[in-house]
Amino acid sequence: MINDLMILIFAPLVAGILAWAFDVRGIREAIGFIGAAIPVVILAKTYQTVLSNSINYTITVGGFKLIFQLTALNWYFAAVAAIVGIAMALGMISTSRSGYEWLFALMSYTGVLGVFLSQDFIGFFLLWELMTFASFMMVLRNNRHESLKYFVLSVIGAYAMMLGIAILYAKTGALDFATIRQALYMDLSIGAISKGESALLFVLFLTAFGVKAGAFPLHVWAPGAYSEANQSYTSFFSGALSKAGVYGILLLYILMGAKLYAEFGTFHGHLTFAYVIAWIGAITVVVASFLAVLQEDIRKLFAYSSVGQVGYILLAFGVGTSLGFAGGLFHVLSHAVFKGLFWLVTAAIILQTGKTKFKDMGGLAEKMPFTFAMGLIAVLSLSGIPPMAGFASKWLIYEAAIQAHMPLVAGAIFLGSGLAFAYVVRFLYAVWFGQRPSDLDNVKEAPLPLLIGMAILAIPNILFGVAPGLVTEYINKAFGSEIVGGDYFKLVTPTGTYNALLVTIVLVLGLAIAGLVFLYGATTRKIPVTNTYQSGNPVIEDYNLSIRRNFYKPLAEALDFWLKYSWDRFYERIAGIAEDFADTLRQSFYNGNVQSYSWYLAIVLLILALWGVL
Amino acid sequence: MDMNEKPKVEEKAEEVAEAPRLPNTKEGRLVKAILEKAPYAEGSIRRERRVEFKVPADRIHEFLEVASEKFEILIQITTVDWLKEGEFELVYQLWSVSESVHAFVRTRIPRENAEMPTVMDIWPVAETYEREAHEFFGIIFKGNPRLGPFILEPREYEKHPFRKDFNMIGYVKMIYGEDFDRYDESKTNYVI
Amino acid sequence: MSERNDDFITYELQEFKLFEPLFRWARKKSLWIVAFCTGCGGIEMPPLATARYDFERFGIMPNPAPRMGDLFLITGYVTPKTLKRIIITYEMMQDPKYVMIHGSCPINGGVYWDSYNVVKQFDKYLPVDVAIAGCMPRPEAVMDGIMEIMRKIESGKADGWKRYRDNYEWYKKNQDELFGEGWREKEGKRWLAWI
Amino acid sequence: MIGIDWKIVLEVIGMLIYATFMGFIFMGIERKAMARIQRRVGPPLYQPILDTLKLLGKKESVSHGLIYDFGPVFALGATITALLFIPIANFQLFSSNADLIVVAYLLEVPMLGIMLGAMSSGNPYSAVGVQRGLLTMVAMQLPYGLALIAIVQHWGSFKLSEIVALQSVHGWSITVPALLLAFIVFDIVFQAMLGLEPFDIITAPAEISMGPMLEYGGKHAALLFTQHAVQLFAETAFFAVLFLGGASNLIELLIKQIAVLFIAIFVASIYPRFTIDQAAKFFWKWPTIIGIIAVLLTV
Amino acid sequence: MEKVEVPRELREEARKHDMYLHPIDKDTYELFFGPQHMATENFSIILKMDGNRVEKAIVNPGFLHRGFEKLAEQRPYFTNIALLLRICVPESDVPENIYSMAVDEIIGWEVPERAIWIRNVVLEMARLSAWMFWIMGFGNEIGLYTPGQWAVAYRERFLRLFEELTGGRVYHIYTVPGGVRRDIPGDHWLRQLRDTVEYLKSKLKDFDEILFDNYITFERTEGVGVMDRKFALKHAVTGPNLRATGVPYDVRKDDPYYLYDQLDFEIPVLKEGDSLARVLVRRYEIEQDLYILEQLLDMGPPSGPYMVKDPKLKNLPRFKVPKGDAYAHVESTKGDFGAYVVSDGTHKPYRVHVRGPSQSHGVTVLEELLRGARLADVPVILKTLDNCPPDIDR
Repeated sequence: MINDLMILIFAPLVAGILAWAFDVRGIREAIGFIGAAIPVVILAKTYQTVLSNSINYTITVGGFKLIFQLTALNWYFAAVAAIVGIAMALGMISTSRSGYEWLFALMSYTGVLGVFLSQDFIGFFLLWELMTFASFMMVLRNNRHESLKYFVLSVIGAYAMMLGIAILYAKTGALDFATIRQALYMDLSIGAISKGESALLFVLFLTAFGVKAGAFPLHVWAPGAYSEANQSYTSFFSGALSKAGVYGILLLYILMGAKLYAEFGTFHGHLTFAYVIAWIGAITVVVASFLAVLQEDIRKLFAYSSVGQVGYILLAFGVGTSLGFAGGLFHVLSHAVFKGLFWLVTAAIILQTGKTKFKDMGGLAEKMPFTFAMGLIAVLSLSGIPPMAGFASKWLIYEAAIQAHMPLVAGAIFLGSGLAFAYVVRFLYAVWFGQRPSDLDNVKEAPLPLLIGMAILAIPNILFGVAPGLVTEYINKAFGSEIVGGDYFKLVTPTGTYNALLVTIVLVLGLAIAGLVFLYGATTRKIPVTNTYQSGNPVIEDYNLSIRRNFYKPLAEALDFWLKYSWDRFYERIAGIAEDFADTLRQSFYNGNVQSYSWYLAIVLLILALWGVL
Repeated sequence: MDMNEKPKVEEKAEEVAEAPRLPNTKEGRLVKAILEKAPYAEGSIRRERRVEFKVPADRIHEFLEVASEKFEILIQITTVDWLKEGEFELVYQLWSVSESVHAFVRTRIPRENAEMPTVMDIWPVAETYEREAHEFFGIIFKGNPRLGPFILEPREYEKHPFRKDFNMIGYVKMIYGEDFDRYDESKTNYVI
Repeated sequence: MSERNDDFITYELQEFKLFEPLFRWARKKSLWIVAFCTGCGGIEMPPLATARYDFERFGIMPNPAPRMGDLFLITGYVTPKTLKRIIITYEMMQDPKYVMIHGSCPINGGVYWDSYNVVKQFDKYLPVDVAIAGCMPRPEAVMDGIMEIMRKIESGKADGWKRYRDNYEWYKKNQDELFGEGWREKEGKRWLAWI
Repeated sequence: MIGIDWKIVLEVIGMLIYATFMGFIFMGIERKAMARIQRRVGPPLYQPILDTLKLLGKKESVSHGLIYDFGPVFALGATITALLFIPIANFQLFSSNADLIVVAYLLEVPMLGIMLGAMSSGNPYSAVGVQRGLLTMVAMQLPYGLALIAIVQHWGSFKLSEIVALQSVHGWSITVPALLLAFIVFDIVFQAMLGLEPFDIITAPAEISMGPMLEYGGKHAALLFTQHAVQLFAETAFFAVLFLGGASNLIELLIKQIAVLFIAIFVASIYPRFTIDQAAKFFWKWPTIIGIIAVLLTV
Repeated sequence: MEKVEVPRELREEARKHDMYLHPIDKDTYELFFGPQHMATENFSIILKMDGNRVEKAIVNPGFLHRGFEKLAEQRPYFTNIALLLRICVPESDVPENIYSMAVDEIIGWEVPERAIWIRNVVLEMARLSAWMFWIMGFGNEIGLYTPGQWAVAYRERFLRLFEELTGGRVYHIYTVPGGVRRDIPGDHWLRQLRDTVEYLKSKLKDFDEILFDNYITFERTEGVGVMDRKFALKHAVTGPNLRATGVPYDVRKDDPYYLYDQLDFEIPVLKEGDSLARVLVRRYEIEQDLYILEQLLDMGPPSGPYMVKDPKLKNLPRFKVPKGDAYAHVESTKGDFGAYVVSDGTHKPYRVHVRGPSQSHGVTVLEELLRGARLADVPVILKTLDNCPPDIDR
């Protein structure tokens, strides 16, 4: 048993090092894939066990005792990471070009698993940093500027976390979660930690985890970093790695929930600190979704979309009810599978066409039908079309938000789902439909491993969509209470129901009826794009008949005021502050202090980051 | 209705004598003012609110630039194909909003390789009129970038159909076939 | 779906056996006009659609989309430039489709019988189901023409679309004679230099 | 799940036929009422049925590919699904198995179907229509969501059947001041859902010649017309269920549906069309403000 | 798909020969707007679009070209009336009148007073029926169908009066050189005309409520397609479009013909120059036209003949016109509509050149105004300019 956890966490790392060492095409792919597959096997094996009792593993490294534990909750996160991880490995078989990528991709895999499984802050922090470092290296390979932006924000997050851990250690004298939790609980009556200190702790940890999750004011690294890594890796980066931040927020609840509640009380019937998280989530959803709609680059679009979807999870956790947690956890899974799928599809498109901008693509559905089908599943799931995993989780979040009487937050979800609809359709239109540029005539279907990877991610989208009970049942068991009722196919909350199977059956029925009507009509004949309504004018293929750029320009025009506000005004203000900062820091810069130099660099880069992206 | 119409051919001879005796009306003052700036032109008054200038073809741009100070609107550019004389007559029709006077500015150019400077820089609308005149008569307006098939299809455009030597009936027969039910060539006037 | 039917000449038309009478009745009562007014006659379309004549009583409705259209009203003289567009739009419409020519001009050139830019005999280029004489035909006359076309649809005599498919070679020859071979590409390319 | 409940099967079939038929009649009413406002006689009420039959009876059919065929089929299928989850008068059908959020989503799904087909045709006009359709959806989503949230918060249930039951006890939703505001918001959004002026931006015949519908002809268009009919029925029924207290029998429901429809027709006949950015700004201004007031009143 | 810059000279050379240049800009897309389109009808614009904004518009007219001016050279003077009126379909009396006025001027005929009065009434009726048509067009473009339907139904009243007066519904062939073709049918016709004017006057407020005073109409037209005074004059914009930019130029006032110098009416002028101003100017002109017609009816038809007495009129097909040329223009609803007639002394005109108002504002002005407009503004701009394709094509 002890070995299992060890292998689970470190197998990918070892495989990565081996793959890097034997940098031979074929061998490194095989090793890497095996490394990524091992955690899946182990997690599958432990499924029955974790529900009843947790699996522990402790090692002592340099005087510190590192505790790893596989609990029901951890298992869930680890399983999500593992599904995406194996899909990533399959994707990377097709897209990776060197052992370097395998090394760091698998290293971050280890980091993510370690973060999920750690039960003390030492291991948590070390593996967190390992994960950050590995993903940074992945971005660095493609784009130095974006990687630095990511690095700076991660460093800020890490500093915040380290500070938070230090304060906690000072106050409680412990680093393992169980003790800290107990100590903080005890502190409710003792009151050793003041209100200000708890607020500081909350803000520090929120910053640390918010950076990783890409929550609203700290999301600026995400679009660049997501879009500049190897796209197969991004499926893991966005699908699993960002979940570390979400997991952190959950951890915040577990460790400090009671303390924070005691200190800050409630606001209109909501936990005050949770309310903050909910609003951060809601703003993230709206802002990131709006920005996603306006993107012109396929990678940027999904990057912003990832940020927005993680916002949903934060929002759900912020609701603070058990239903909210269930919805959030479900969305962790569905986001991982549909967004991982999206990134693999993107990887396939970029691999086969070499283009990333929407204006260079179009009409690929005929050339890459399987990839298109996978993309369509992801689209349906993301936009929340009923019998899909994306809908089930969103449904739970809706129910949770409205039941908790957070109407405006729920309104943000409504807006976000409309926007999600808009940006996925833009993706569909620009990439798959419309007129095909003549230089894409020779595009072929994506390679087989990538397709298998997509299929691995597509199946859960449908499976957990038709049978959402599979997930909610596990969550019920993990929490030890009946949060969401119903059976495998039916979700029942105190106020609403959703029978996914019935919806599926009725939908199939409806499609069958419609299909019969369709079949009764005349048989179709296929016509080219030039034979369409052009007000009667004859056209040839040389005209550009697809909207390739500025598809949502009217929206940009309607949002004119806001876009201007966030770009210009914000930049000017920051620039003013930056100048002052630069002046004061220049003196310390010349005194040769490396510490201040790095701070200076960090702040300048942060400013650059905020300027460039927000 | 004034009856100031004169046969075109004789006009040239009479205009010179007419120029000095401009009446002291709105129109007279206007013509005088313009003629002072453009002595190469000949000006006359046809009737109330109708004046007329005759300008040599090579100075037309210069003249219209002068005239554009008083005449804000270029109403149209009419081309008349005087086949017998072998000349195109270009009539720039101007309208003065401030004075409420209409002016014909006439000029003649030879029919073969007819070329004129464009007046697009004075009145941008001339682009359209010149395109039209080019299309139907084949006059080339130098400096107009959009000359070419405009209203017509390229095939008709090449024929410049409004020229007097364009044989319309023959062309129609060639293109659409001969089976007209109402055409009899022996008749001089035909029913429409 | 099926790749073999890729042009409308070789395309096999669907035969509805059982419901054909029902469809025929529906076709008769629901004629959608392709919104393409080709000439002066277009001015009588709004009166036809409004209070005094109101052709919507008979299910007639102008529709901008040619794919859904049934009735192509050639409302006046046709210039070659327009005829190209008419042919393209007509071929875009789906069978069964009907053409009604409106006024003297498409019949024999009308007032413009000697004009170099007006097509003299429209039925050389596209099949015609009903022709209304007059310049311009009064709305009553147009309504009568529409009634005639309804009668023809009911009795199955409105078969212009069938004739077009059967005699496509002849129609195509006439069209090519008027416009020159490869006119579609040529016309299509015309604007490339400008945009 | 194994044993088939024949009663419900019959009810489903009956409801589908009834809804399709009544949906067509609603479309006919729409055209007829418009004609009467315009001082015309107008087409017979059953005219849309004839139109659809005619389109289905086209002997030729063109396609731009598989997705082009799939789009309308998917749209109709999804609309039928949505219909069956709405409690229609005394026929509860599957409404106990799905709640308001599910139905609200299902009512939006057909849009995706239409858009899929329209996009795959590659026509720029259709693409502009798609763009406008989605932006309209984005724009109306916020007030729409707020109106629904107000309903749910006031009645404390997501279940449509329960909302109907509560209304029969406590009076219609619109008698509650907060929900009256929500009703106003929903009615504005409804105009956009039905694609009527001032929000018929998607089809806009004079601008983009029917937009997404442009490339459809023959049986594809017939499917979309049927879809529109069913959707019209479903949406008016949804409206009646949410705000007008549902109905105990089909006649009552019909009266309420037609009442709702007439409001839409009257508004449509006296307002021109917004442009898409104006519509977005409009939706995010007054309807949103009223919606926020409504939800805050119901907290 | 990088955009490769083609040298300017090469591009111009290519355009001259309709050559095909490669590659074209792939960022923008092409929208072929018309002729088979609800908004344009017989007119085509090729729009180069960026998102929903027009980057460049190229007007492609010529779908209605019949070579009127050439045909008119082939036909006798009186026969030409039946031909030329087909230039402007919604307002077919205008070409009749300008042609007749020009021929009158060449011959030097004094047209009888009664004929002048009738011509004036006919012109104003034509204006009103054209306004009604325009209301329909404009309503349809912005998606408001109700007032258009009403307006076209009201127009039928005028058409009926026309029919009784002239025998034709749309094409009247009524005004001929030297007078008019027929006399007024009788007093009942005048009574009916007065009734119609009164009726329309009472209905005008319906249009105000529903169309001209509608919040969304204002939203749609305000600030759309703005042109200033200088631009308008340079581009020879006339009629309501010019008056919407602040230039009070109206042929009826500035170059009065018929009875207009004896009538009391105002020229509405607004100075914003956007679509809204153009719409409102037209709205006020409807009112003024009703007022003019009322005054004319108050004046009553003068007694006397309705046609000049000239022995030459016995043989109409061989009717010869002395040498000379004349330009006549009237104010149509679209603007300054003029004809230039040159006679060489035979029975056929030597040259007839018609100036349609859309000729100037339908090509260059349209192209300029469309640049940067939203796609939804294209029909609005088209219709507020009141672009009439046959004016351009002829």
